[in-house]
Amino acid sequence: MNYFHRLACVCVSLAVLLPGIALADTLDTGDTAWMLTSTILVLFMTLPGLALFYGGLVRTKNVLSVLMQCFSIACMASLLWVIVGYTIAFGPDGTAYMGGFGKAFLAGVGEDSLSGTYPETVFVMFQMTFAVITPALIIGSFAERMRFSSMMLFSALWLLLVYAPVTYWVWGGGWLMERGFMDFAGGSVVHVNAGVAALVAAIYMGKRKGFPDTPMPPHNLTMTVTGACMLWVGWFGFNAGSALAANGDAGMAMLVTHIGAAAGSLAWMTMEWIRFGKPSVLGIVTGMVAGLGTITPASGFVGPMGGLIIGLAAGFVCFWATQAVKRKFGIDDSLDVFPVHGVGGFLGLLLTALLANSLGGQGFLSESITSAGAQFVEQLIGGLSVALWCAIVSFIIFKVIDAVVGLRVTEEEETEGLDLTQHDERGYNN
Amino acid sequence: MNYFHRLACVCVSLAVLLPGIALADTLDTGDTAWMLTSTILVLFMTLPGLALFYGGLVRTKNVLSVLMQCFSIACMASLLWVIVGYTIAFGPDGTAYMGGFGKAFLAGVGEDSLSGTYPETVFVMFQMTFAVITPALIIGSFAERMRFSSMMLFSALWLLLVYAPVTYWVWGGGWLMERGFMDFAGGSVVHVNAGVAALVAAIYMGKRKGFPDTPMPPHNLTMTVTGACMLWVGWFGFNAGSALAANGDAGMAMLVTHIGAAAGSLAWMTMEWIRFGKPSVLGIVTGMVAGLGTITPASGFVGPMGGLIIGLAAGFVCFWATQAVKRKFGIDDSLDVFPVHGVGGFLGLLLTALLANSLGGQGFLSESITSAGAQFVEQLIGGLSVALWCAIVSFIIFKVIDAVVGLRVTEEEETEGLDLTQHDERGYNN
Amino acid sequence: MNYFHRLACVCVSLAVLLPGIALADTLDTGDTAWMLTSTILVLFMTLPGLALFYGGLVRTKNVLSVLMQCFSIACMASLLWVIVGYTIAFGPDGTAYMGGFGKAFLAGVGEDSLSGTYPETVFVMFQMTFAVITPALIIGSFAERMRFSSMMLFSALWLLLVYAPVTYWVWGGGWLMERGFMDFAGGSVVHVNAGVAALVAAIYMGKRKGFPDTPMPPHNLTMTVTGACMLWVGWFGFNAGSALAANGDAGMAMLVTHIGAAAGSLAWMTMEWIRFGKPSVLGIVTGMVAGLGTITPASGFVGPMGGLIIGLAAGFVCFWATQAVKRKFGIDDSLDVFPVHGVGGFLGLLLTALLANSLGGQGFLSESITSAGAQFVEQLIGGLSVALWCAIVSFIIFKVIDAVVGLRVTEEEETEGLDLTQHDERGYNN
Amino acid sequence: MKLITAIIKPFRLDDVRNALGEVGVNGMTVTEVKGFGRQRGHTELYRGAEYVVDFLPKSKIEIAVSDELAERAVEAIVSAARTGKVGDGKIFVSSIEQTIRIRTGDMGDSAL
Amino acid sequence: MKLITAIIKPFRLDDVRNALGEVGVNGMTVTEVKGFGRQRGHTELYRGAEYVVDFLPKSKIEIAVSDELAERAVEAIVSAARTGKVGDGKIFVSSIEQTIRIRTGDMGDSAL
Amino acid sequence: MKLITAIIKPFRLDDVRNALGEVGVNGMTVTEVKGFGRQRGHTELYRGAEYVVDFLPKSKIEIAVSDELAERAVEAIVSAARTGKVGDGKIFVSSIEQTIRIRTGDMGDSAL
Ligand SMILES: Nc1ncnc2c1ncn2[C@@H]1O[C@H](COP(=O)(O)OP(=O)(O)O)[C@@H](O)[C@H]1O
Ligand SMILES: Nc1ncnc2c1ncn2[C@@H]1O[C@H](COP(=O)(O)OP(=O)(O)O)[C@@H](O)[C@H]1O
Ligand SMILES: Nc1ncnc2c1ncn2[C@@H]1O[C@H](COP(=O)(O)OP(=O)(O)O)[C@@H](O)[C@H]1O
Repeated sequence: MNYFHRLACVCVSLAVLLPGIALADTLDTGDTAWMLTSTILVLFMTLPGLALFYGGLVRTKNVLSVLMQCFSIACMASLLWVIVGYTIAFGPDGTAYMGGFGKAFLAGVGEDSLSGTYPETVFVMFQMTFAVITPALIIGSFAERMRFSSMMLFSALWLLLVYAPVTYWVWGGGWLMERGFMDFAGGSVVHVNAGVAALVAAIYMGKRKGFPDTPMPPHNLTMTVTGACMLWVGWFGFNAGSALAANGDAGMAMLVTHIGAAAGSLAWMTMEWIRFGKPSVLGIVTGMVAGLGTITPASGFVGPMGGLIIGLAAGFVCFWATQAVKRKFGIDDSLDVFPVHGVGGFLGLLLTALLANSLGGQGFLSESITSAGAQFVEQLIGGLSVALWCAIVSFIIFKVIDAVVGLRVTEEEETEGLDLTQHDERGYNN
Repeated sequence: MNYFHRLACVCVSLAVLLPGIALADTLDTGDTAWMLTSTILVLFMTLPGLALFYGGLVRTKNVLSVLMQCFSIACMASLLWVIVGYTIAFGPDGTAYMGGFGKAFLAGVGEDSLSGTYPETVFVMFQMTFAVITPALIIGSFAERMRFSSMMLFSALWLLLVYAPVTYWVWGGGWLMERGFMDFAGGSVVHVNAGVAALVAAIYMGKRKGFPDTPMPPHNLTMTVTGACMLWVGWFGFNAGSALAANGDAGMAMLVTHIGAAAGSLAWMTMEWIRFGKPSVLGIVTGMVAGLGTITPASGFVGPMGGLIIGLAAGFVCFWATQAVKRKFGIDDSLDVFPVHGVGGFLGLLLTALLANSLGGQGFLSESITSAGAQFVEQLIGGLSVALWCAIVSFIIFKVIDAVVGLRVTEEEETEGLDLTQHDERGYNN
Repeated sequence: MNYFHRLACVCVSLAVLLPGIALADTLDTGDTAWMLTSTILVLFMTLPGLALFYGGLVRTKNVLSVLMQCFSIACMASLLWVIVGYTIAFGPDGTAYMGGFGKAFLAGVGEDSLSGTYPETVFVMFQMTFAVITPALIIGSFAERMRFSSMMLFSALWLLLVYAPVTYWVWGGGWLMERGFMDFAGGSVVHVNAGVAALVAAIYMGKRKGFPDTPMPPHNLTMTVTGACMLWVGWFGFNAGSALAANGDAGMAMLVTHIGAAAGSLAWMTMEWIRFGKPSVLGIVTGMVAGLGTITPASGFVGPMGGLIIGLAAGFVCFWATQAVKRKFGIDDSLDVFPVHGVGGFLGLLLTALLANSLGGQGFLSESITSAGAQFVEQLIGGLSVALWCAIVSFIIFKVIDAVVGLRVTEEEETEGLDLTQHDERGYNN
Repeated sequence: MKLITAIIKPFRLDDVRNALGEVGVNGMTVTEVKGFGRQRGHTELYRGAEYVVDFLPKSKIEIAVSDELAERAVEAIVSAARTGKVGDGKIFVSSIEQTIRIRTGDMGDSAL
Repeated sequence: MKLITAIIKPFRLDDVRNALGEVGVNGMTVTEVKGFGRQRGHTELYRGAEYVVDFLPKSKIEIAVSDELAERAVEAIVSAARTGKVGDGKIFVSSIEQTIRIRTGDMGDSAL
Repeated sequence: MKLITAIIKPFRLDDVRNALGEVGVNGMTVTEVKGFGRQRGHTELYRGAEYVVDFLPKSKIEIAVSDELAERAVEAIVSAARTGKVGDGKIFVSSIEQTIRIRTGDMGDSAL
C-alpha cells in the first residue's frame, strides 16, 4: 500500500530523532489514548472553540448564523470525509496529486486496521477534525452577509476540491511531501489554505453594508475570549497530536506550541500598547491565534527558542498585516482571517526552514535537503503552490455558486440580520 | 468475586472481536490514561455541558435554577454513588436484580484494586459520571416549575431505586445482561431511563403556566449551542470510553459516534428546512443530541455505515416525535427530553440488533443469540423492561413527594421565576 | 544531577505505596499520554476556567479587565517559566532554598530528555500550568481597581520571588521536601500562596469605592458557573496529574478529588440553606472550589472517606471564613480568594496529617515521620513558612510598585470601569 | 391628542396589548424600566453579601391616542393590568401638541 | 420649550443624529424600545414551537428644544429617518414647562 | 400634577433616590438610556478599527408629583446628581393631566 509506504518514510526519519522508541506494528495503548484525546481536542477547537471565538466578534443579529455555519460545516465535512474526502487525502495507490479511491466510504477500515501504533479509525477521525476546522475558519471572512445555502455549497466543494487534494500533497504522499516540504501540523494545509480562501471570499463578496464607516464592534468579547482559550487548549491536540504518538516529539511540540502562543500574544499586546496606548483583550487573543497558526508548521521541528522567535514574529507581522488589509487595502475580511491565518501560516512555513536545525531544533525532515537555504526554497514553493491552487479554485467555486444560486443575502436581510432571515431565530430573548 | 466473573464474560466476548489485544490482569498505563480522560469527558458533559445546553433553553428568570439543579445533582449523585449506588449497580454477590452490598462506602476499593487493566477507582468514577448525567437529563422535562428541595429528593430516590438497579441489570451482571441484551454505552440505562422518567414527570407535574400560548423562547441560544458542543466532545468519553480500553474498539466507537452525531444533525436540519422553510441552529443541535443518544447503545457494535443509518434515523424519528409530543399530545416536556432521549435511546436499541452484524458491524455480544431477529426481540424486552420499571417507580416517587412536601412552586413563584424564589439570586445584573 | 536524585527519592517513597508498578527509565506512552492530557487540563483551568469564574463575579464594566489579567498572566508566566522560573523551581545543583540556574532557557531540555517515564518537556509544561494559575488566582482579591501595568509587574515579580522558590522548597528538593512536608498537588505552593498574597493585596490596596454599601452583585452568574465547572474537570489534571503517571495513585487521586469537590459543595449549600433559608448556585460552586482547594494537598495520600471528611470540613470552614473576612474584618478581598484558597489550602495541609494513614489513606510520605502528630507539626511548619514568606515578599513588592508607578486606578477610572479606561473596549455591545 | 403612559407588571403586557386592540388602539411603544414604589423589592445574597433590590422590573407602555379614545384606552389598561396586588402600577395622561407619521408626513390624528 | 419624541428604526439613528446636529440640536437622549404597530413582526421557530413576535426593536429619541427650533428639528428627523417602508415610526411633540441643567443650575433655553 | 424627567449619571442614582425620599417622593420609574451632548464619549479600538462612541450611558428618572412638591423634588435631584463635571444631565418638567393607580383606580394626587 502506497500510502503506508510513504507514511513509513516519515516514520523512519522521525525515528532517527527518537532513539529508544521502537517502531511497532502492534497497537500501543498509550499512543492510542493520546490520539483519541488529540482528536477530541481538535474537534473541541471548532465546536465550540472557533464558533464562540467568531460568534462573539459579530453583531448580535448575526451571532447564531456564525454558530450555525461552524456547526453545520462540522457535520457536513465529517460525512463528506467518510464518504470520499479521506480517500482523496490518504487513499492508497494515488497519483502525485490525489489519493486513490480505494478507501471511499472507509472501505476496509475496520476495528483492527492500524495506522502505525493506533487504530486507523482514530487516524480517520483525527484527520477529519482538521477537515472540519479548515472550512470553518474561512467563514470569518464573509461573516454577516452570505446566504446559508450558498455557504454550505461553497464549503462542500472547497473541501473536496481544495482541502482534500492539498492534504494529499503535503501529508498523504503527494508531490510536496516527496520534495521534502515541511509542514508538521498544517501551516499550509490548514492556515494558508483557509487564509487565502478567506481573502478571495472577502474580495469577491465585497464589503458589508456600512463598512468601514459604521461601527461594527464585537457584540460579546467574553464569548470571543472563551473561544480563544478553547482554541489554545485544543491546539495541543492539533500540534502535539500531529506527532501521532505519545512520545518526546509530542512533548516538544506541546512545549513549542505553547511558547509560540504566549509569545504571539505578548508581541501583539506590546504592539497595541505602543501604537494605540492601551493593550486590549481582543488584541492579545488575536496575537495568540497568530502565534499558534505560525508555530503550527514548525511545531515538530523547532526547539523552545525557535518557538519563541516564531511566536514573537507572528505577533508583530500579523499585527501589521491586520492593519494593512483593513486600512490600506480596505478589504472587509470581516474577522481578519487572511492576515492572521494566511500570513501567519506562510510566515511559519518560511521560519520552519530557518529554525528547524538551529537553536535546539530537530533538523530536517528530508535527508535529501541539507541546508536551510534549500529548505527555504522548498517551503516557498510549497506555500505558494497551495496558495495558488486554493485561490484559483476558490474563485471558480464562488463564481459558479454566484451564477447558479447567488452568494449574498439582500440588503434588507443584511440589515435585519442573518439570524432572523436565514434561521428564524434570535440569539438572545431579553 | 461474582462481578469480576461476569465482567470477564464480557471481556472474553469482546476479546473475540479484538484479536491481538491480550487480556491482562496487570495495569496498562495507556488504558488507564484513556479511562481517566473518558471519565473527565463524561463529567464535562454534565458540568458544564448539559447545564449550559438546558440553561440556554429556559427563560432568563429560571436560568440559574437549571444550572443549580444540574450542579447539585452532580454533587449528590456522586456521594450517593460512593455510599451505596456503586454497590447496588456493581456490587459482588448480587441477585438477578441488584448487586450485593459488599462495596458500600467503596469498601475494599484501594489504590491497587484493578478493574481489568486499569484501577477500580477509575471504574467507580467512570460509572459515577453516568449516574450523574442521567438524573440531570430528567430535569429538562419539569424545568421552570419544580421546587428545589423536591427536585433533590426525587433525584436521590430515583438514582437509588431506578438508575442503580437498571445499571446492574444491563452492565452489572443482572438478568438483562445474562439474556444477551446489547447496550454498549447506555441507550437503556441512560437514555430510555431518563426519557421515560421525563415523560412521567411532565405528565404528573402538568404544564407551565401559559403553555402553549405564551411564547417561551430560549433566553440564550449561544449558551445552548455551547453546551451542545460540549456534549458532543464529551460523548466520546461516554461511548469510546465504554470500550474500557484504548484499543480498536474505542477507535471504532469514536468513529461511529461521530458519524451518528453528524448524520443526526443534518437529518434534523433537513427536516426543518423542508417543513418550515429554514434550518435553525436549535434544530441542528437537537438533531445532534438525538443522533448521539441513538448511536449510544450501538456504538460498540456497528460499523461506520451502521452509524450513518442510525444517525439519519435518529434525526428523522426524533424530529417527528418532538412535534408529536408537543403538538398532538400537548404535553409540556419543557426541554423535549422524552422525544429526544427516550425515543432516540429506544430506537438505538432496536437498530443495534439490525446493524450489529451487517455493514461492517462487529457481530453479536452474546454467543447464544445468532440472528438479528432474535436479538431484536431481546432488545425489545430489555428496552420495555427498563421503560416499565422506570415509569412505575418514577410515578410512585413523584406521588410520595407530592403528598409529603409538594412538588410544584406556587403560581406567583413561577411568575417571578425560580432564580429569585428558590435561590435569592439572579443570572444577570445589567 | 541533584534534581533527579531528589525526584528519585519521592519516586521511591511513592513506589512503596504502589507495588507492582516498576520504576522505569524509559518512556511509557501511557504515562506520557496522561501527562500531556493533565497539562492541557490544568491550562484549561485558567483559560478559560478561572477567567470565566472570576469574570462573571465582577461588574459588567470590569469583565474584560479580569479576562485580560488572567490571559496576560498566562502568557507572561509561561515565558518567565521557560526563561528562569523552571530552573529556580527545579534546576539542578540548588541550595536548600532555590534551584540552580543550569536549566535557564530550558538549557539541555531536549526531545529525548525524560522526567521519570515521560518527556521532561511535558514536566516543564505541567509545572508551567501551575505557575500560570497561581498568580492568576490572586487577581480576584484586587479586582476592579488595579492598574493593568502594575498588575503585570506584580505578577512577574511574585512569580519569580515567591512562587518559584516555594515550589522548590516543596517539590524541587528544597528544605520542606527534605523535612517530609506533605503537599501532593499544591495546597501550599498554589493555594496558601495565592490566598495569602490575596489577603495582603486586599489590605494594601484598600476597598473598592462603595464597598460594602453599594451592591456589587456578580454581573453574570452563568459565566461563573461555567468557569466553576471547568475548574472542576480541569482539577483532575491538577491532582490526578500530580501522580505523574497513569496508575493507581492517579486513580485514587481522581476519586478523592471528586469526592472532596462534591462534599464541599453540599456542605456549603447546607450552610446557606440553614443560615439564609435558601441555597444558591454561587454558594454551591464556591463550596466546590473550597473542597477542591482543600483536598489538593491530600489528594495523593488519603482514601475515599478521608476525601469525604476533607470536603465537608472545607465547606463548613471556608463558608465561615468568607463571612468573617467580609463582615467581621471588613476586608474587600473582592472575589474571596483568601477565605477560600488560603484557608482551604491550609486546612487541607493539616487534615493531610490526620487522614493520610487512616480511613484507607495511603500512609506517610516520609519514612522518618511515623505519627500523625509529628506530621501535623511538619504541616504546620510548612504551611506557616510558605504563608510568612509569601506575605512578607508580596508586601514588599506592592510597596515598591506603589512607590515607583502606583497601584490603583483613579477614582474616576474606577467609576467608569477598567474595561474602557485600561483597554479601550467593552465586554458587550448590545 | 393624548399621550397615555402606563407603568405595568411585565407579565400583563400581552393582556394589555390585546385589551387596547379591542378598543381600537393599534400602535404602542414599550420600554423595559425599573420601578420603585410601595411594592417591596427582594433580597439577593451573594456569598453572604446581602443586597436589597428595591427596583423592580416594570414595562412602560406609551400610546398616543385621539382625545376621544383616551378614556376608553385608560379603562382598557386598568382592567387588563390589574392583579389587585401592590405594584400594579400607574397611568399618566398628558397632552401632545402634534403627531407626525415619519413614513408619510401625515400629521395629527391621522398619523396615529 | 418643546419635547420632541421620535420613534424610529434603529439603523437610522446615526443619520438622525447627524441631521439634528446640522440644524443645531446637540443634545439628545435615546432609549431602546419595542414598538407595535402596522409593521408586521416576524415568526420565530424553536423546535417546532412557533412564536409570532409582534414587538419590533425601535429607537426612541427625546430632544428638548426651544420653540423656534422645534419645527426644523422635526423636519430633520423626518427626512433622515424616512425609508418609505411601513414602520418608519412617529414623532410626538409636547411642551415642557421648565428645563434645568444639573451641572450649573441653568434654567430655560440656556439649559439646553 | 407634574412629570419630572431627569437624565443623570447612572452612579448617582442611589443618591438621587435617597434625596427624593427625603422630600417625600416615594415612587419613581427609571430607564437606562444613552445620552448625547457636550460630554465627550470615548474611543473603542478593535483590532485597529477605531469606533468613536458618542452615546454615553445615562439613567432617566421619571417622577410624577403634585404641583406643590415639584420644586422641592427638582432641587433634591439637582443637589444629589451634581458632580460639577460636564454630563451631569438635565431635568425637564411638564404637566400631567391625570394620574391613575391601576390597583385601586384612585385618581389624581392620591394616586401618586
Ligand atoms: N410618583 C411616581 N412617579 C413615577 N412612577 C411611579 C411613581 N410612583 C410609582 N411609580 C411607578 O409605579 C410602580 C408601581 O408603584 P407601587 O407604589 O409599587 O405600587 P402601586 O402602583 O400598586 O401603588 C413603581 O414600580 C414605579 O415604576
Ligand atoms: N399610537 C401609538 N402610540 C405610540 N407609539 C406608536 C403608536 N403607533 C405606532 N407607534 C410606534 O411607531 C412605530 C411604527 O408604527 P407602525 O404603525 O408600525 O408604522 P408607521 O409609523 O410607518 O405607520 C411602532 O413600532 C410603535 O413603536
Ligand atoms: N436637548 C436635549 N434633549 C434631551 N436630552 C438632552 C439634551 N441635551 C442633553 N441631553 C441629555 O443630557 C445629557 C447630558 O448632557 P451634556 O450636554 O453632555 O452635559 P451637561 O448636561 O452637563 O451640559 C446627555 O447625555 C443627554 O442624555
